[in-house]
Amino acid sequence: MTSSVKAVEALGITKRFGPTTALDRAGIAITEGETHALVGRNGAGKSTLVSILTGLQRPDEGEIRFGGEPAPPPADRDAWRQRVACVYQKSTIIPALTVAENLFLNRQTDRGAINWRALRSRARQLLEQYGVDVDADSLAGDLGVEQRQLLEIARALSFGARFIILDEPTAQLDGPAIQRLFDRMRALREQGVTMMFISHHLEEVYEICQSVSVFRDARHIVTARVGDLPHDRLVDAMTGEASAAYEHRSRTADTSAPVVLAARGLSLDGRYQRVDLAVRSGEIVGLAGSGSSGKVGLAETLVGLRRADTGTVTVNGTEVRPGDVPSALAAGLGFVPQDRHREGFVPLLSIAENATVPIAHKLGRYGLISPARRRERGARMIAELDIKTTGPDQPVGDLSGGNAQKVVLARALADDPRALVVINPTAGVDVKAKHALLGAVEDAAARGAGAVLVSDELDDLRICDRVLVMFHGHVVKDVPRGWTDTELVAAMEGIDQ
Amino acid sequence: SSGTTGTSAAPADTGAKGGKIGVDFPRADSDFWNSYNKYVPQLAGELGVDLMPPTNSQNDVAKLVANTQALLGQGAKAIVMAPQDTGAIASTLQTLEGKNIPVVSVDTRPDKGKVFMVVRADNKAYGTKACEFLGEKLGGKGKVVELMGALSSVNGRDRAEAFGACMKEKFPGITVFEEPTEWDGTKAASMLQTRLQQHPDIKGVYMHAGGVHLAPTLQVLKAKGLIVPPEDPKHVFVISNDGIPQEFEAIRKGEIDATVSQPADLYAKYALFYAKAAVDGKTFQPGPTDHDSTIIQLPNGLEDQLPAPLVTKKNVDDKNLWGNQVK
Amino acid sequence: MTTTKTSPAVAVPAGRRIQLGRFRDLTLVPVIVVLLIAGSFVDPVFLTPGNLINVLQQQSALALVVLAEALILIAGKFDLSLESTVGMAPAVGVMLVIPVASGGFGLELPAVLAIPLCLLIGGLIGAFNGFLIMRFQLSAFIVTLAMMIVVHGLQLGLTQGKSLFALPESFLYLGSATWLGVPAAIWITGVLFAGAIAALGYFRAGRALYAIGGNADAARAAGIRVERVLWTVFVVGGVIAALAGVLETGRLGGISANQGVGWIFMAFAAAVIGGVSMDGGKGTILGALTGVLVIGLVENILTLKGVPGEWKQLVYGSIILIALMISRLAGGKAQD
Amino acid sequence: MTTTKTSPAVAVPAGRRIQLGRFRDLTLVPVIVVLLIAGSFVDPVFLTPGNLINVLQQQSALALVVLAEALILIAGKFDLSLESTVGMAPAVGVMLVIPVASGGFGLELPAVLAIPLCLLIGGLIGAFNGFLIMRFQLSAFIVTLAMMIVVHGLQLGLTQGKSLFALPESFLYLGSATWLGVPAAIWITGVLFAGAIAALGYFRAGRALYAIGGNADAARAAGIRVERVLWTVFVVGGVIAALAGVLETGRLGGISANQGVGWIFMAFAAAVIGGVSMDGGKGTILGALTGVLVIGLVENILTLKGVPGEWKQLVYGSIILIALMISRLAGGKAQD
Ligand SMILES: Nc1ncnc2c1ncn2[C@@H]1O[C@H](COP(=O)(O)OP(=O)(O)OP(=O)(O)O)[C@@H](O)[C@H]1O
Ligand SMILES: Nc1ncnc2c1ncn2[C@@H]1O[C@H](COP(=O)(O)OP(=O)(O)OP(=O)(O)O)[C@@H](O)[C@H]1O
Ligand SMILES: O[C@H]1[C@H](O)[C@H](O)OC[C@H]1O
Ligand SMILES: [Mg+2]
Ligand SMILES: [Mg+2]
Repeated sequence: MTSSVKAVEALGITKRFGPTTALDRAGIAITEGETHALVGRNGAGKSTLVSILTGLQRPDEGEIRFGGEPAPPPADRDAWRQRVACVYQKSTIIPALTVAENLFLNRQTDRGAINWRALRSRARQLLEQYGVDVDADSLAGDLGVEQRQLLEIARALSFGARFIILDEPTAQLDGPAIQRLFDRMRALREQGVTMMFISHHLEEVYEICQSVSVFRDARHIVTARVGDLPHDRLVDAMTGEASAAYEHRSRTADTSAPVVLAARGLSLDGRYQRVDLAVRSGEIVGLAGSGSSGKVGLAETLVGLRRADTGTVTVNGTEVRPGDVPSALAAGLGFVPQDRHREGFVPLLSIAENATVPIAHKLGRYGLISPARRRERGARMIAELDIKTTGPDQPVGDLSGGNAQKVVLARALADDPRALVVINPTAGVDVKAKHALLGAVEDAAARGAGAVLVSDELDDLRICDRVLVMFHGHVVKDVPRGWTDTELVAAMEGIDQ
Repeated sequence: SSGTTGTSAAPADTGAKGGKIGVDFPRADSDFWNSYNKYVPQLAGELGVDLMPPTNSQNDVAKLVANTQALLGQGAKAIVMAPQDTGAIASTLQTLEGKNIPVVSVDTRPDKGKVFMVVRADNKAYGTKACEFLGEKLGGKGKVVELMGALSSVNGRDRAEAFGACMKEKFPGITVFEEPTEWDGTKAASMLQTRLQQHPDIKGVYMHAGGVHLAPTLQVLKAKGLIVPPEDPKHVFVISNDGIPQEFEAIRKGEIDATVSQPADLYAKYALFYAKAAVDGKTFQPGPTDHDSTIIQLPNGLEDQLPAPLVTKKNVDDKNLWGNQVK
Repeated sequence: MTTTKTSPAVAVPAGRRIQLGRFRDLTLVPVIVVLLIAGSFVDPVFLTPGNLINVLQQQSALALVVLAEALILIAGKFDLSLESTVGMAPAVGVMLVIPVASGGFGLELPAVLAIPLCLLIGGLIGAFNGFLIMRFQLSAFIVTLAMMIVVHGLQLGLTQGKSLFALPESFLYLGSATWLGVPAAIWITGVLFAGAIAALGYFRAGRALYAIGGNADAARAAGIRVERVLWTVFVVGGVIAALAGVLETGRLGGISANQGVGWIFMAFAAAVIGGVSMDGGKGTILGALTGVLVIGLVENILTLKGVPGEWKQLVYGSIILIALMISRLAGGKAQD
Repeated sequence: MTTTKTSPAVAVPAGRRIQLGRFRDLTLVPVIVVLLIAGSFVDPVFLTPGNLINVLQQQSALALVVLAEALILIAGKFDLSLESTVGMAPAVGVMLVIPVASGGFGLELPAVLAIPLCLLIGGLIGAFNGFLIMRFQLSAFIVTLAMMIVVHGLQLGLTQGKSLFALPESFLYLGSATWLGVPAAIWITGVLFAGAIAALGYFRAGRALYAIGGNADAARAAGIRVERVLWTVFVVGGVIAALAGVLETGRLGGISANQGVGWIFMAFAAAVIGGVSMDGGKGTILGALTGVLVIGLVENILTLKGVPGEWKQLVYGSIILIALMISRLAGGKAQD
């Protein structure tokens, strides 16, 4: 079904943002009907290419062609949208509007007054067609992450464009949701739709794509059929060096080590019930579960972001005040929140400052903070976690996703915590950064911290000494190291053997 | 032709039949007007006026219009107002005329629209008096600062125009610095301070409203060490306007030299008097009155120009001055 | 202003939020009912058609400024200069047609042009605001704050601070005419509100304001010409403010140097207690209208009751604060 | 006001941002230099120490309000009621100590308490604002707008609109004393600014304001007690505004019913042209100070030059607009 006609071509694209060159004479050519992966490390220029391919930005140099024809003029948005649909990396959902209106934004009607009833029923049809189970009438802002993502996908597909770009659509989805998405993508491909797919999960590339292009440092490195580019060579192309897959270290849990993080009888209505948990020094405990299992809610309670209805949390021997982050931090906790943009960092403040907030009191006396000591601490963290930046004074808002995530982890590790809680630490993070992040968690454990790792990714969970599986708000299983994927997934899906 | 007032202006016939009289106060944030606001209910009792609860338009002509409508709705038979903005009251006056509701305007003279009587003192005369006083004291030469009111107020403009015209004509040797203060003490203080810095030889100050300009002016002069007796060559002659008790106090202490007493009590008294007279169907003619004033003819009504005496150290203790009666 | 990012710890259950969101623009209705009942106790005149029509007429010009501000706020921007347009646009419009003797420029353009000129001037002010904000990427708040001073300063300078009362017939007509027993100003304001409610509820152009105010990037991605729409909104806002000035001028029979001064705070108060968000993307024109009504009724009741001037502001401010809290509690949502 | 969510499509180059970010708070320095040169041509008096000290003294009370507002803005909130505190706090403080005959309440508390009481009242107003905003999750803009009316209304009601002239010695002393040849007000303001610059640059508590204003949820997750800090900022803001009122009262020798009215716009203008963002988390106290200086110098030059009253506002507004654009062009960044 693949022909040699190019659905889309980008030729010699250069895009600069001031001194930063996001794309340097890079290009891509996607054959009609294929699903083409675009991979590269954080900041390689993938999303920049997306915004150029969808006409949101104009390249400084280079040319875009659709089906051999030159791209429409930048102002003609309608013409662009007939040629290319996109699920952007950043949410383009408008929270204050309903699901139905978000789906048909700026095309609620062809002319005249909007017929809301008709719009709602069109929306219902569309949602049904793509198997998205949300109420067309609810506010988009009230949807969960997966539902929002599905809404974006349904909207992108609904334009009937023959070329669709998906920029990291799986970063925030769990396993079953990803499978549902892939089912849809396969169906589309059967209808002859061309797709460009961006992900940091390379196994997904092999699962769903026919060919792949690799970008590195703003340049196009290689394009190949996926079969011709095995996993390790793909990673080499991305990183520019030979590298091995992440090897978790072997550790033997010390069952006599002190408990550094404990929960007793924790319940939060609608999220999780009667959870008991004990993490020992030097131990990494995974927390797994499918969507809405309550794992994130539980983890957020452990760190004080939420307040449980009943039960207690003990950090390092101190019973902390429920729902009070400062008291948990004071007792010796560090954590990485689920959504780095929302809770992870203050974009305008520097790397050094973001990473040292919890230890600000140690950077000077009488409430004073010594900028020199702060910068020095920041520089040390940058070196330890290999953060790609111009220096400790760079605002975190200017970093790429993976590097920003490292800053968040740096903040969690700043005070040499006894207990560590990390939630989805590798979401949207490239392979190399992922290794660094997981390595840092293992380092912390080696230094004697006890860690809870919440993740939707089985790969991440492999570093754990044991994995607690949650289902419908209950801890249903405690799986020791050495599990197989099917075993764990079965437990997560509530299939008991 | 010169005539006489239709009736005696004394509160003689208290056998009120008439009807309810609505009064709108222009503002609640000025010492001068607060005295007026106090006099109204007090004198209403003495004059036997059936006074409705007064409204307050807070310096806003739109509120004044709304208040007038409300007073009408509640059955007012005559309205006393003090439109600080004399242009934008025209249609309201027209409407009132259409409904045969007589209007007495206090302090200001509406530009357009029928009024039964304007109760006011001659603001141009204030400016002229101030000019003559300063001109004489300075011997026809030197520099003076004029702290003006707001450009949007007729009273401010009248005072400024008369002061300026008189200076030009009678004392061409005097330089006047006009400072628009928006009736605001902060602005007045800064401008006076800056001017004194620029021209340390300034010898006179004319304040358009003692209520807002007095304290800041004294503070600035004090800081510069310029509060000295008139015999001292450093003395700066200060003439104020309004006649509130604090101005009298300052005259007694020799801090300022004079003020024009704008009669808050008479404003209240004659406003009510004419409103009641109008309801009772009385009419008036231009000419001198029995209370030391003159009624003049306007295109849109009559104006009773009440006396506004110049107060200096000599007459500052006169019990008849309203500023000596308030507590 | 306040951040919308409510922490998960205090988030409201999704279900309830959806239900109540619907009625958010009507949270002031109970307040209005309470005011109507309270007013009828204060004075028997209160509930008469005559008095209520007066309230509407008195509020009509302010209501138009609220309408203009609500449109701009919903689109995520800000315009403080509207209040100066209310005075300056009619003043200059009139000065272009009246003779020098009455305070005109001496151009003496045909009198029928007075209102169109006035609206044109309002539109130009809006266009200039839009230009500065969009082209120079300046903050809307501070640009329009400076423009508020500049526009009013222009009026003061051109009129020398004097009031204008030699008005063209058309102004006076609009200020005094009644159509079917109801003042023309009420009809005009009513029609514009109805139009805006329809446009923002049922037309793409209107919905675009919500999209832009809610997430300008998303709106851009959806093909909305964000800059062009915003510019249009500023121009429309200026024109509506100028029309407010025409109605006010007609009602008062003259243009004082202070016409409109101080209105902007009231306009914001009305829009925000009516549910329009300062952060953009939220609120309705109907809600804003209820805000205007609350303010108008409060003023009317205080006047009828004869609250002494020196206490009036306190009572007035307190009632706004209480209305705010009622609308907060009834709306069930954190405000922005 | 304007949304911060810059899409990658419109964001500004990362590299240049860092470089210039350093100097962003000093973008008004060229404007100040131009004003100093222009002023020296307008009048030889301008550059004399005496005149410049006058400018500083005249601006000191406003500068304190700008300081208070800048702190609150950096923390991502808003306070319009500060201007009313400038009048109300000293008025009530004074009325608690002076006899009934001079306009007091009749309590006649010891006169030395006047200033502490005044500051206490300022703090209470701030605390009440903080309470309404944080506990009821109301919009800071609209709460403090209502409070601006309420607080000023309270002053009007309690004083019956009268000015207070019988001031305690301590007020007059602060208003007129000079220390080492420089007025006390300038010293006090200078020390507070220096303290705030240090606190916001080098102290945990100060840095917390930037974190909260930049992303309140992240600040909370990093262990900052967001609500407590914000509450403190409102209280501190109220106290500083009250102190501004004390200095202003001393300078003017009396408290008029309108003290402080209309200041808030100037305070915002100064803070924002000085680089403080209306969206929170951005700007410095030093920048805000340059904003105040620009405004003070413009006023001084216009007075020295003797610009006719009716054109003064226009010239003034235009200069603010131009300063805004210069600071925009020099800063190289979109403003919010
Ligand atoms: N608007 C912008 N202003 C300044 N720099 C930008 C802008 N957009 C992108 N960049 C920079 O351009 C480079 C490429 O960014 P881009 O978002 O395209 O990377 P990406 O490959 O999509 O990364 P990720 O995997 O983290 O999503 C980065 O260094 C980024 O910081
Ligand atoms: N802010 C919220 N308010 C109310 N309910 C919520 C909220 N966030 C999540 N929930 C619901 O609480 C339940 C548990 O959520 P939690 O986030 O703890 O689960 P999870 O396993 O992390 O799910 P996911 O992987 O989808 O994030 C789910 O039903 C979810 O929809
Ligand atoms: O009209 C003015 C009045 O005559 C008095 O001088 O106070 C200020 C103004 O209200
Ligand atoms: Mg990307
Ligand atoms: Mg989750």
